[in-house]
Amino acid sequence: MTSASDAPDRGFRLSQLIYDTRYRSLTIQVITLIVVMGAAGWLVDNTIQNLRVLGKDFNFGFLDNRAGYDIAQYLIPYTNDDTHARAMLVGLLNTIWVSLLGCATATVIGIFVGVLRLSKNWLVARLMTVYVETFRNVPVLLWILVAMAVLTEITPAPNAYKVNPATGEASASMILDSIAFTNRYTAIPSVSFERSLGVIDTALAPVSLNVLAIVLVLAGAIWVNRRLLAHASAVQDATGARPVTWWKSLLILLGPLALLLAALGFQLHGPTLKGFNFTGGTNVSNAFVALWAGLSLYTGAFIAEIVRAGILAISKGQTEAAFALGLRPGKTMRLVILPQALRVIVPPLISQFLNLTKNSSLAIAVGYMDLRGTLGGITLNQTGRELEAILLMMLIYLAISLVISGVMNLYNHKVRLKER
Amino acid sequence: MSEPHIERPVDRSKLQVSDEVAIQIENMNKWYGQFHVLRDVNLTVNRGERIVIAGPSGSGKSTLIRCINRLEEHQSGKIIVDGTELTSDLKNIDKVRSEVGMVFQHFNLFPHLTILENCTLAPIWVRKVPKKEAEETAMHFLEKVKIPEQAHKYPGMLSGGQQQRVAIARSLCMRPRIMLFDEPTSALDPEMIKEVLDTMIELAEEGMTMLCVTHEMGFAQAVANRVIFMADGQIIEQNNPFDFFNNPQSERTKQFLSQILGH
Amino acid sequence: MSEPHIERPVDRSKLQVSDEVAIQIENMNKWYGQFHVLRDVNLTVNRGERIVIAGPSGSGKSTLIRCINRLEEHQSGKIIVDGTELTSDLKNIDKVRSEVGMVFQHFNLFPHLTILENCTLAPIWVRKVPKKEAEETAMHFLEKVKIPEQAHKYPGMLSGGQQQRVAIARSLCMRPRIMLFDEPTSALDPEMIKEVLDTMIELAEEGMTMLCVTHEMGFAQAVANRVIFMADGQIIEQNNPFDFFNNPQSERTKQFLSQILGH
Amino acid sequence: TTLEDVKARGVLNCGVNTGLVGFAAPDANGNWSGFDVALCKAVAAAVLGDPSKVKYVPTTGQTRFTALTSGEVDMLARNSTWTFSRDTDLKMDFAGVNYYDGQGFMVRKDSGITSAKELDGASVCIQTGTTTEMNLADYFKSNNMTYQPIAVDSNAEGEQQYLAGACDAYTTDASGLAATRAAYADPENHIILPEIISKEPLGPAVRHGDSQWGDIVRWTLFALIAAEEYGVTSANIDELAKGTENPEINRLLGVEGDLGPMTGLEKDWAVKAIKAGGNYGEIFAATIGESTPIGLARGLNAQWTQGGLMYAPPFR
Amino acid sequence: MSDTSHSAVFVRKTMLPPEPAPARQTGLSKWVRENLFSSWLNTILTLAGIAVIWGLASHFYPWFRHGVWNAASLPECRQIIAARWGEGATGACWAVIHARWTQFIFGFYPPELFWRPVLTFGLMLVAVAPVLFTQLPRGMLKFSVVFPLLAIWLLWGGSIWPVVMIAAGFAVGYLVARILAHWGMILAILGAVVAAVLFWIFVPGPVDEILGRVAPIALEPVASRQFGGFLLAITLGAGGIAMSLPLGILLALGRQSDMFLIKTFSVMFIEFIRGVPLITLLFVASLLLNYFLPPGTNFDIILRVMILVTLFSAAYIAEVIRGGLAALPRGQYEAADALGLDYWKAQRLVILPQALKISIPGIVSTFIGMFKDTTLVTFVGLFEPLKSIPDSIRADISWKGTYWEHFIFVGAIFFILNFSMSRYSMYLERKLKRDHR
Ligand SMILES: Nc1ncnc2c1ncn2[C@@H]1O[C@H](COP(=O)(O)OP(=O)(O)OP(=O)(O)O)[C@@H](O)[C@H]1O
Ligand SMILES: Nc1ncnc2c1ncn2[C@@H]1O[C@H](COP(=O)(O)OP(=O)(O)OP(=O)(O)O)[C@@H](O)[C@H]1O
Ligand SMILES: [Mg+2]
Ligand SMILES: [Mg+2]
Repeated sequence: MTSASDAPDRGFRLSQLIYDTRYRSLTIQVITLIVVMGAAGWLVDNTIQNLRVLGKDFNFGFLDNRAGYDIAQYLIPYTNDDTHARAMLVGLLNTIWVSLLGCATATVIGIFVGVLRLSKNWLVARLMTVYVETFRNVPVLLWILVAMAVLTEITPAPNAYKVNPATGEASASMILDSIAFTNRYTAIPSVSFERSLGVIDTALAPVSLNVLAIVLVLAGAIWVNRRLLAHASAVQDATGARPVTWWKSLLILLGPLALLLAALGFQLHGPTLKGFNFTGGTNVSNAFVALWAGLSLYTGAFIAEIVRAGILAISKGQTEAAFALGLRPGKTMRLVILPQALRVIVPPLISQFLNLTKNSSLAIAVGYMDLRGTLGGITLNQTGRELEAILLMMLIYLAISLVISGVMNLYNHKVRLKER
Repeated sequence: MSEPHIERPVDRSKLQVSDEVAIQIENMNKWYGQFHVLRDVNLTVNRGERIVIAGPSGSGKSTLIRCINRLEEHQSGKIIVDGTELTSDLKNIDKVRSEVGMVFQHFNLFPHLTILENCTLAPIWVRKVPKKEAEETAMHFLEKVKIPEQAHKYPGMLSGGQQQRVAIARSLCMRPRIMLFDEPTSALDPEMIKEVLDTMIELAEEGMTMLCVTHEMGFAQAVANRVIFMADGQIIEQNNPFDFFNNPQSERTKQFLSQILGH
Repeated sequence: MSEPHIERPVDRSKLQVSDEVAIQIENMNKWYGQFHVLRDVNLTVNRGERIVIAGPSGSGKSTLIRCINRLEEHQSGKIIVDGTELTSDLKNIDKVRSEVGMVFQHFNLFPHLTILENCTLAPIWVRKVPKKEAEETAMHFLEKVKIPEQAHKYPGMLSGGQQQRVAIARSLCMRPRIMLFDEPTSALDPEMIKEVLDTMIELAEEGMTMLCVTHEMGFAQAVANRVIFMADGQIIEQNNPFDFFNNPQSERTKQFLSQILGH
Repeated sequence: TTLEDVKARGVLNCGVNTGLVGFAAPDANGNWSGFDVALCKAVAAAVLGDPSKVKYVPTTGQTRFTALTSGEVDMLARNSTWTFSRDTDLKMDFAGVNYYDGQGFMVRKDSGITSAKELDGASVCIQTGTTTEMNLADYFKSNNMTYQPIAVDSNAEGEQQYLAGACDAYTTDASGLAATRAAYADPENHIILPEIISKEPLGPAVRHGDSQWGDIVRWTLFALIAAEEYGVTSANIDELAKGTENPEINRLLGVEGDLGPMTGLEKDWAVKAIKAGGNYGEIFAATIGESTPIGLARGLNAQWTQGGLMYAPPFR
Repeated sequence: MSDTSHSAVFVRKTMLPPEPAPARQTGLSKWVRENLFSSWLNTILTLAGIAVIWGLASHFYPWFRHGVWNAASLPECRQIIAARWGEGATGACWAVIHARWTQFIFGFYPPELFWRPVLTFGLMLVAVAPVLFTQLPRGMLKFSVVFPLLAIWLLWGGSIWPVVMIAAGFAVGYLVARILAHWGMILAILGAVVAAVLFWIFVPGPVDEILGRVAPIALEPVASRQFGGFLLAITLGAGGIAMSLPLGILLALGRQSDMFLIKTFSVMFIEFIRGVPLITLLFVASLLLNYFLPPGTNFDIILRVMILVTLFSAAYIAEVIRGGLAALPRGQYEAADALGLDYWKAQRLVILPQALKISIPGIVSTFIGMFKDTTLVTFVGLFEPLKSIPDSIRADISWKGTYWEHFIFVGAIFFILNFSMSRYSMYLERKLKRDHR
């Protein structure tokens, strides 16, 4: 078999580099590679020269130095004696934490509003439209600042909870004696255990075995519950009638947990006012709440649109076909509409999650110490290592984004509609 | 312009009509807002009848048959299906819907479920049939519409004609006593129309009560025992197919037939 | 099932074939990945020949003619068009494409340009013809396909048949010596097929070398001087139309003809 | 060199705060004024002969040092604390101190607090990215107290939070506290605690490595300070520039000697600098002094002759 | 045959006229019943909705009603409110907006030159119109092409000649491309870029000077630092989008390319930019760009921010355009190939015109996003309208303590601009859907 392409064997001519489809793309790619490499080399060379002129070096050693500053909210133990690296980690965890909570809340808001926008109730549908349009068309930074301003302006200072000796009353009172909104934080009860199973020290943070035990029991309960549901489906397959399971599920999910908690001596500590502030409970700072609320409300408006579009994308014919088969509206929703709408909704939803995560870098506007506030803020400022700090910060954000979009691609691949 | 899609000889002797009343519609009226779509419709359908509904676009044909399984609500008059009157009572609606199957112009198969799952969904969740049994029934009807080998594919992988046959099978799996068809062939390519009509003819031969909105006049002549002509939301004329086509009474009917048959 | 779309008597005396070779294909093979679409195809087309290619769906007809202007690349063998061999050399490809016009099933007009602009685009940018001249040529060919009055409309405003005729005119504006047609009428409504076929017949009468994939057997009988039957990527049979239709040699051909002619 | 650049450009790029009452703030027309701004004007007058030839580059706590090291600004007159690491590691040179500050606390009077030592467990508002953050951490640590930092992004933010009661105390440089307090509708309800927990010498900074330019900025500042010491004011300077009995004044004003040309400036550079906004005392009084709404006392910033720290080396 | 015997023959003799729907089918009462109280759940929702509206209104309305428009400072506002509405009444102090609105809009742009940005944005509407409304004469597109340079000159002022030189550079590049096009497009593009760059390096310096002397056409120069408020936001947003279009198109084509390296680089660039928050890129502009450029290079912060904003929006625009490219049927590419058009000609004459048209709604949405995101430049010390301007106004002792007024004013402007743009893009999307049927 002779190949058509190498039949006219007239040797290689230079013009083939441009005029021969086989070499042409190679030529172009080589040129591109040279240009890109050249540009990259130029940038790196400039950087090296600039560093030399400034007498600086490129060195991540500063991460091991003492940070020296305090962070108001930390998920792993942290003091100002820890290193910049740990401060960065605290910031990163704060970023992830507010993003996770933000995504969850935004999704709830989005589904709620998106469904209500389709409601037959004229007033409610209009209200939701107003919400969506207002939030979508104004910068998220404004919403974060507004949330912060609202929190600081309308809530009382902690000492308002103090009993005024003159009147014998406090001007503010705690909700259920356990939650106090103040203009600096929301004080909520914290938990503790009378008996401890011990603590494992890991490099990152000490992990209480109690927590581990609770997680294990919960995981186990969820697994058993899934078995129960699978069994219910099996029974349905076999007999046609689906056994009632909700009370069993409830029992399985809550029973063992309650027992474990009782055994460990679970206690709630309400916050109490001591001196300037509430102690004994957990104080959730307003900066966090404002950022969380601003991001959730803003992103929620986008998600509402996505949800609405997703539901509208399922043609009316699907509902009618299900009705005509005798399915009730509830089952129609669960068996026909939702599974299809999800395919439409999830990809843009995930990209909203991505946006929310990126927008969480606005935390600095309200003084919440996230990755940008620690590594890209105070650390950068105190050490003067802007090149290292910013590159590192970009890499971390990039990694987070890639993980999220990777998950999205997996999901898309799984649920893609099979077509011809 | 209707091409002769019906080739298979129809054994008219098999087509029996009983005296039992399947559907009774009395003085039924329906409005969309201020628009009077159905005006004083009266219609009695006996068990085993095959009725073809024809008429110009917008005359209310679809609306009429959609009222019969309450996809649309009527505002006055009575609709009694198999002895159950359609009111806003949910139980009655459920009852009627489980007796009446419906096939749509655009198939409306559930694209996220396989053909088999499409067919077993309603039996399992509405009729509470064990899965195994539901699947057997489904395969039975898929064989009947001649596509058992597609059972594990998704609707998107099938041709239009195949999809419409699946839609028919899906309805049949609920073992309805009455079938409604709303232009089942008008979204199909010519080659595929035939296979769907064949399936419908078979159904007719088995004695299924059928109401069919269609422009396939060949089908009407071969299978229907009554043709109903609607215009402006009213039944203008009804007659047996022979007389309907060869000896139409009203002006509107004549005009319509001349258009549609290309005379 | 071919309806008699050809009404106009074709003056066969006008249809001349010269001895000059227009296209020569030797032992050509093509694969899509692991799939062997074209197997050892040999074909010589003389200038002025009108060749109809028929065959079941998926037999590689489209692939074959798309190889001729290098919309697809072949992997072995030779294709020589008007003395230029198709290799990966861009200059040769450009040369061949400027000699060969192609008309697609779905017209592929450029919707953002007017009819006239569609026709002048390639002459102006590829042949570097002055705009004025290009427009004159374009009007000439638009008159030929009988739609000069549509010159300033956009493709979306035209019927399918008109669009296909514009597509033909657009190809002609490049003054090709060979025209390839890939099922030019199969996306058209029956009424429009005729007008497109008429245009093609005229072209044939003017001595254009044509390769045409089509299922219009009336056209093949009236115009073609050779019919090629393909199956499974191979040329199974080729003959003059009379013998091809009345006296097919291979089993595959007979079977195909019986299906398509509805015997 | 920087001097050549500035002269060629005809305008001085001066890095200032994005907005700090009394020190640097734009008015409705975008004209900048304030204590730091006056220094920019004096340098511009000394170098270019025209105090209005300044381009003010507002910088944030994050961007200020980079703006300087990258050459975006020629000098930084933005209440930045002179510290060891900034002077060495960050490749800048501090050219002197124009304001001796220290970090303090402001609390509401009704809180009953009279000393910073009573702040154990308090919430403290603090601007991020500043040295104050470190000082605060150190102070509470060394006094064995705890606190809750409430980070704010800008002074405006901090004031709002403090006013709304989101923090028990607001900490920043004492000058800032005074300015902030002065602007309140009810200044008498807020007190500044007596403890000053840090030394905050604020001063102009220039790029490391160009000592000529550093000298110019340094000695312009000293000229302003010396002018006050010798009683040279914008009112009498024209008179004095004709020549006086005092050789020190004569050297300062270029009547005698060649001090200006030694750094590449005109002979009368100091005259122009002083005329731009008056001597140090006049600038202080006009921008942040006791007669302004900010009402800062001279305190440490008084002349050494008056018991303060302002001490210009001899002009000779 | 029992078959036909049963069917009753029926022929209608008189047609029934349409009748009005029964009373409970019409009128206000029906509307209220169906839209507000159709079920108990709906009733609850309606009541909750009314409660929310009432709660908000009763809370905020007095504040708005007590608003003061004319005062010299916040304390004066407070006095006026107290005098008019009684001690303890709260009210908005709109006086701050009244006094400083020019700063919100123009930043520190010299007041006597306000006509220039106003004119620029008036002209911008003219320039954008033919792109957005296809009914308009195509000739107007010529102005759209010239407009960016005109805008630069009007906004920043100075001599007109440097701007003319920039334009001349483009013209030279274009000419070279035309000449070299004969030998292939790659060569043409390379040649054009080289020619333009050489032109810009060597010609403008001396020529500017001579022309400046011969024909001194100049506007009073305005420094970038004086830009602020919405002027800055719109300049950054619109400039970023306009400059990112060519880059975005190239990236989109690169991502669609079947050449491995080109595709990889495009994907890497796009994913990198989209993967990091804009704020980190702004940091790069303000802190790192100086490291990446040759020592001693130093230019305007607005320009630096603009470069990064351009790169940022290019990645997003590329994705939008990629969608447009993907929406085109393969037949368009094949037809162009069959007619003998080469890759670049096919792209320019056939593919891109269509793909760009489909992409316009997406581009408008990207612009809205960009426009909102320009507020982030506050973190690099630029005077954007949302945070920096209010902060600087609050640094004035008279206006210390005003918060909500700024938020509401700035938010309202953002809302009005973005809302109308998003409506427009929705309209366009619907229209395109109709056209493409
Ligand atoms: N949901 C609705 N709201 C308002 N009017 C409607 C609605 N559905 C249908 N109509 C109107 O009611 C009339 C009858 O519609 P219907 O679909 O029953 O006609 P049809 O006879 O089935 O026509 P076709 O042959 O086109 O399907 C039409 O004029 C239609 O416009
Ligand atoms: N791009 C491609 N990649 C892989 N396989 C292809 C591709 N294009 C066509 N094929 C396969 O090659 C075979 C021949 O295709 P071709 O389009 O040439 O057939 P055809 O004879 O024109 O059929 P039809 O009458 O349906 O147009 C078919 O089996 C088809 O599935
Ligand atoms: Mg209908
Ligand atoms: Mg084909």
